[in-house]
Amino acid sequence: MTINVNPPVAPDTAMQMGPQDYIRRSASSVPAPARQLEAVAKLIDVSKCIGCKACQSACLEWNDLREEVGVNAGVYDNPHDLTPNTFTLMRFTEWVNPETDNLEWLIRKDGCMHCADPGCLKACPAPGAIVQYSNGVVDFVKENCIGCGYCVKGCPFDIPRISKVDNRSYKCTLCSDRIAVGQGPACAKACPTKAIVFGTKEEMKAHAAERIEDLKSRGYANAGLYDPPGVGGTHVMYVLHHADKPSIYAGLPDDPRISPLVEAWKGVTKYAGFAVMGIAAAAGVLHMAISGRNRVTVEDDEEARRLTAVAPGAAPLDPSKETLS
Amino acid sequence: MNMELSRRSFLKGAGAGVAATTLGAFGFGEAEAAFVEGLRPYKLAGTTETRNTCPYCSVACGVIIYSKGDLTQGTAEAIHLEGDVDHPTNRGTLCPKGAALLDFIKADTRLMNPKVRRPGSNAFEEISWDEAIDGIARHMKDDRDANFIERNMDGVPVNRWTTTGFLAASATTNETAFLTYKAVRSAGMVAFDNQARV
Amino acid sequence: MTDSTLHGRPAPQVTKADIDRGDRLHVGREVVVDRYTKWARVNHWITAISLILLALSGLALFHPSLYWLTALFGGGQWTRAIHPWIGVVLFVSFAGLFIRFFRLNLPRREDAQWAAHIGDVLKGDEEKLPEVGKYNAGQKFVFWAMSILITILIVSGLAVWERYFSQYLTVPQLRVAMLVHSMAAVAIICVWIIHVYAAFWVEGTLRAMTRGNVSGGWAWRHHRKWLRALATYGKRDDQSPDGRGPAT
Amino acid sequence: MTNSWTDIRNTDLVVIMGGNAAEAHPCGFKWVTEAKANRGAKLIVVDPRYTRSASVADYYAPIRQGSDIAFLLGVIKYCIDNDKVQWDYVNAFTNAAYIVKEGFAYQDGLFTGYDPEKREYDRATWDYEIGEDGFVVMDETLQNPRCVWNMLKEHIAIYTPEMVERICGTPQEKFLKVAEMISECSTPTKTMTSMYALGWTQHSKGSQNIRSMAMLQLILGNIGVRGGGMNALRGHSNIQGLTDIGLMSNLIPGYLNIPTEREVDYPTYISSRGFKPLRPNQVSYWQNYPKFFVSFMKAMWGTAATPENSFAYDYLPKLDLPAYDVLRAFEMMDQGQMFGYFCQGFNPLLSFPDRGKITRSLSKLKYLVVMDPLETETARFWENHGEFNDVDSASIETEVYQLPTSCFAEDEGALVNSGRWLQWHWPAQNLPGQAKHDTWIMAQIHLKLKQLYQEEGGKFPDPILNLHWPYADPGDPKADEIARELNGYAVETLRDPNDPTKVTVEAGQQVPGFAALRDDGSTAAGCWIYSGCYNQNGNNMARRDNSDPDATGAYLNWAFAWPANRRILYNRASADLDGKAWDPERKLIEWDGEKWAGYDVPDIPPTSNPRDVGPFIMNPEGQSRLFSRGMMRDGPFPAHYEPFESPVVNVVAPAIRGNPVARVFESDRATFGDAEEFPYAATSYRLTEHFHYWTKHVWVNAVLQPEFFVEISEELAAERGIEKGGWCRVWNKRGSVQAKAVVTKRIQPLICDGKPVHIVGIPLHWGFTGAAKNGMGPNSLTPFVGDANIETPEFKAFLVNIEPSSGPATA
Repeated sequence: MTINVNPPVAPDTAMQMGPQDYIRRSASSVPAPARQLEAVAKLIDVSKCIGCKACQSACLEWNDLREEVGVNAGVYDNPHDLTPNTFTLMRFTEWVNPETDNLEWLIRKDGCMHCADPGCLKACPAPGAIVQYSNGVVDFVKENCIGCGYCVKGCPFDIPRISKVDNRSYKCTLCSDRIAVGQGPACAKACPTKAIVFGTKEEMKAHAAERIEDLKSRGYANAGLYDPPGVGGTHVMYVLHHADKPSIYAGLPDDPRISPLVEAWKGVTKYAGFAVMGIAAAAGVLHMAISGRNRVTVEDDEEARRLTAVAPGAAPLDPSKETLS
Repeated sequence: MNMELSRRSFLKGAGAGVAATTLGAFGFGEAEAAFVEGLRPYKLAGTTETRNTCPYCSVACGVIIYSKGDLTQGTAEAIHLEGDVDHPTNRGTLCPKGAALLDFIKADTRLMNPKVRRPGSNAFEEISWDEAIDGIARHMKDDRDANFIERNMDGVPVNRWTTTGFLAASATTNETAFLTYKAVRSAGMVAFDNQARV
Repeated sequence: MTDSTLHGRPAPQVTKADIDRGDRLHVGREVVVDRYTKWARVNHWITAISLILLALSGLALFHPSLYWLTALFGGGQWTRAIHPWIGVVLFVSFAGLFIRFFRLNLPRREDAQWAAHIGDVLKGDEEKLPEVGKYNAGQKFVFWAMSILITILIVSGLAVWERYFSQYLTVPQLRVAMLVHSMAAVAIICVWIIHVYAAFWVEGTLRAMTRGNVSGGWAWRHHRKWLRALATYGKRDDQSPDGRGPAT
Repeated sequence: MTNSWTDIRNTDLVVIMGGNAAEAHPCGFKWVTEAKANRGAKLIVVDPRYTRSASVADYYAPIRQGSDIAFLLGVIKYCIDNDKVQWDYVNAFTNAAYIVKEGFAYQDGLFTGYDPEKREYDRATWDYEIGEDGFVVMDETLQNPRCVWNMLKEHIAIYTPEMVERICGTPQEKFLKVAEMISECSTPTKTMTSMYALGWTQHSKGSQNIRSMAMLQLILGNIGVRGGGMNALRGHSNIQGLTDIGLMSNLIPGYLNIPTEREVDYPTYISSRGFKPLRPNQVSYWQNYPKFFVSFMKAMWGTAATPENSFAYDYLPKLDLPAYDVLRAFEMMDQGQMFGYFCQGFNPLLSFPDRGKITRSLSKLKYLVVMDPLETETARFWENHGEFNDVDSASIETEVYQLPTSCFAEDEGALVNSGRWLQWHWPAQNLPGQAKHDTWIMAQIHLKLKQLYQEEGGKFPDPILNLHWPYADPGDPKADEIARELNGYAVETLRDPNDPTKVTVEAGQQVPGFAALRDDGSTAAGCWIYSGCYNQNGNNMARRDNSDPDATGAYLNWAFAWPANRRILYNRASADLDGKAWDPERKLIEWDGEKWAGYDVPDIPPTSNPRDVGPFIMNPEGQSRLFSRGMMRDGPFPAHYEPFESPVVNVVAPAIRGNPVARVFESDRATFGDAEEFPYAATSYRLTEHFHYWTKHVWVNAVLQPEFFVEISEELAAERGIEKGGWCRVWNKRGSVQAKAVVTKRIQPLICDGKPVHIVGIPLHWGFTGAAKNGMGPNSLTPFVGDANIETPEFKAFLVNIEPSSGPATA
């Protein structure tokens, strides 16, 4: 579905994508969708990217976001990091290639990778706050978001950001509202050099293959596709000239996967926890049944009275009382 | 990739209004852009598309302005802008400036009224168009009459007005440019230049 | 005559130190012992309520099947917002309890013996147990477990408090904090269950935290050493609570 | 551009030098990435900075700003020495074989005829030998030492790789790699395109920078072919249009000239524009000059322009100086010789060199009129903004009018892109507030002035009173009406000259194209080169058929390209002497035995025999010029000159400062600095996130690059103790600015003539209005020096000093 028509002003009312296409829904289950949408993907060809930030600009405009006017920190990256208003960000790295000793200006568009196995969705405790469509789009539903920030801990790419304004989590939606009417994301539409392209995942892989061939012919022996298996593959992929070391591209994870800690927290702890608590409660009930309550006897009261009446080593009683007895 | 062009040729002057008319047919208005869980209401529903050209650099990318309201009623207002996929040069793409043109159209610092700053003053004051045009024309005539050179030392007619200059824009249309040319040259102005150099 | 050879067992040495401020004997036909002052009880119940609210709101975000609990707090956003604040209340409140109770919860020799006879404890066969002071080893365990877990929870809780503190930590650090917090939460809930169960199982205990006192028999049966100390050094008034004169 | 943006897809090698297309023209640069991806094309970037263009280049070579001519002449020498010349093309289409007049010479950096007093050349000797037949003398064997080819070889002999390294600081191996890659394009089947912009024009020898590359392109046979050409990436959306329509002191629409006062009457004026062909059978299109001129005069003054009054020749001002360009205008204000100024969508306070002088000049005006959709610093030059505009309002006597205009979203009309396409656009929203269209404003001003002259009389009112104003609503002319005027129409019914009974165009009808224009007053046309844009077929600028047979990138049915809807200029040169395409893979037009046909509109009369008519019909030679005769003020061949402010002396002509005929005003000499005091070579440029000073007002762009900064190398930062992201102060004799420091590997010190040269990059954009952070700009520092030929200021090369600072007090 390579997009080559302008966004319609009168889109087909039968949405091309909607809740009926959920394959995952956070903290809840969804029925298996009746149909399987074709997997889509955004391909970011870092070797074609000129770092113009048109993607950032188009993203802000399409999503009606207003970022703060910041300051210069001695680099081209602005804003300095992703924010609840900045879903995508160009990250610039000046890298001297040790083999050629030439400077290479590595420019990577950072943003949600739309993992096939989304750590954010796994971590999310709020039913329906994060959903995954059968075409691979992972989207946040702000109406259901409670702003706990679990998605931040779950994400292997450090993408979601929690708004201090409305306490909800935000990230790239892959322009789900555009995809729903058969359009590609605003960033891909804008990208002047078509370093960002959008289509079916198969198309994108095929296109990537051509690009990699071209790059190899230009001396980039390690050119390759970044579609990390650790998260089941992603629906946002990169063509890298140095695919053997993703981390030189402003810390792109070499082998991203959902952290074992998150797996533990969302897995074993959850179930073991319930078990332990259950056992503790059950043990109590059982014990009560077997041994009954631990009651104070008449003797105990009698002993207490006797002890307290005259306590050994107690201060001598009032003499007058002494004589009385 | 993404470079093939959608083959749509338009009737002359069909830049605007096309979409508006088709709306009824689709039975799709803003009302139908209803909320679906997880999806933002599609914001271009029911807007009017107008073909325009990016006013920045000379690549002259085709843009489509999406607007609400009615131009003939004076209520038309742009709500979104995107590259025109049908345009041979930019194929729907835009640079970071073009992609943000809506914020130019709606800039907080867009000028809304004619103003004048009087000599020595430290503030602008709003004036009417009539006052502005009268004041400017008066300045022009006084200066022209005082400094116009009809003949040079050799008595050759030179009809030069050198004491008022005009710096033309670089983003106005050819039509504005030619009308400006006529107005400026007919007055004999020679210190006439544009942005070509900067 | 002397009481020192009761049941043929030597009575343990008792000192003033075995008594808390506010402990008091009311001697008469019905022996009544003041165990907790009004403020101690208020302090305890604030802590108890916070802990329960925290458990509920925490569990709501801990497992989807319990998310419905957020309704108790006005929805997910409110639950997320309120939980940490209750945590702060709990921490402060428990700190109060800690100061009040920690002295008599310090371990003593008899605690080991007592723990060794945990079987008899569960049987309720207390004559086989050493005489204990105001708190037995079980209660001490609950006390210290709570103290440690609450400290862990407040620290890890603050770390993942999105609104104010998360930004000062790295994501990997936050993941650790998150895991620790949830495990500690499970643990403290278990301790809480033990605590509550014990209070029910041992009849006459609850009243210590409601009316503030216990029967002489209860004290004799469960905390004899404490009772002896009271009898020997404690404040007493011979006006038994029922208002009748002293026994003669 | 000789070619179009979409044609770049056809190239094999892109050379970006004197520009930064990826940064300044991202969507045009798209076609470079397309050529790379689809044709395996290569990209070379030669720039003082490792730019965004360089980030996707196959090869990058650094160069010191202002030394491009040495580099390019070095490449030409490399090509000639290694016989990497497209001989058939050079022989057929250039003046290589022409014999140069005796007496012409070049020595010690000067050509014959220099007058140091006037800073001018007497160009009498800069010409060809003319034979008895009135045609140029040639030696097709290229043996004659005085032929252009041999003169050229001699002229460039000094530009060896060693010399290039000494002057440009480009390491020899890098220079040789670039030269080698370029020389590959000398075969007919490989083409190179040159993409340049203000990086070449904004020098005191800007025109010669471009000539150098044009000569190289001719030697490689890359002009007039698909994927080749000289592609000037114009800066603004309609700067091409404004230049075409001649909004310049010395121009008439369509590149005709305003008369000088030496041209006392029309016959004299027109006689000096005979343009007799210099070779047999040549078109020498300027022979039609009178037709275009008279048609223009009819468009201006209608019935008042008659044969009797030489079509109102006297209504035109006559120049006493070559040009009243902007630099001169501000010099005149400063000298108290100019009292009124109009700025239509222009912000000179920030855009022109030596801001201090601009402020001083504006302060001496009696009145200033600013028309703009946005706030501009110029309109508020009198307003105090602390360190960002430190003026004393009370002492400024200028009356300033600020008029709110429409922006693109509200107006209708055509813009001319860099590829000469006239594209129509439509209004999408109504005017905000009290804003008005520029056409309305200009009409109101003219009509009011006219009324005053009618009522009061005054100096020579005729041209104003008689100005042709044929609009339905005189107070509000419509774009459609003016577009028709530009195209031209028949004033009287036109008949076929060969058959007077045949009516070609009825009176009042639009003319089909400029071929129909006449010099007898029977036609009127505002801008002859646009003729055809709005003819009997209607508004061709509004055409939107984007079909492109065989994907040549021509798009003949999309909008309209001047001249005559031609997409590639000199396209006859795409075929060899017999009319066969140089590269069968890249046919453009070919001779089919009877006529020229193909994918583009032929540049020569379609039926003219291939061996007769040369491709360069605008030249009397019919051929292109490696030797430009007297056309350029600063020499028929380019020669290396240093910028006026240079960190090194001119190694080829040590005695000469800058370009000997560059535009310099005496009053500014005091403001020039030298390398002792200001050791660092500064250059100014724009960032891709911004468009000049406009996007200050655009929130999103302010966000993307919010704060004024300068870029320096890690070495310079260490040398001066400046921290990355810290504040620094950059200054010279003209001013001082404070900026954040971007310390980068993308700028490296260059070794020129043995000594290191540090470069300071100073982007423009910031001011004291709009959404972006307040900031200063490079033009507080740039010198008031202009190019010798077209007076473009030397924004790209000047000297500064730099030190750490604490930032502006009012930051």
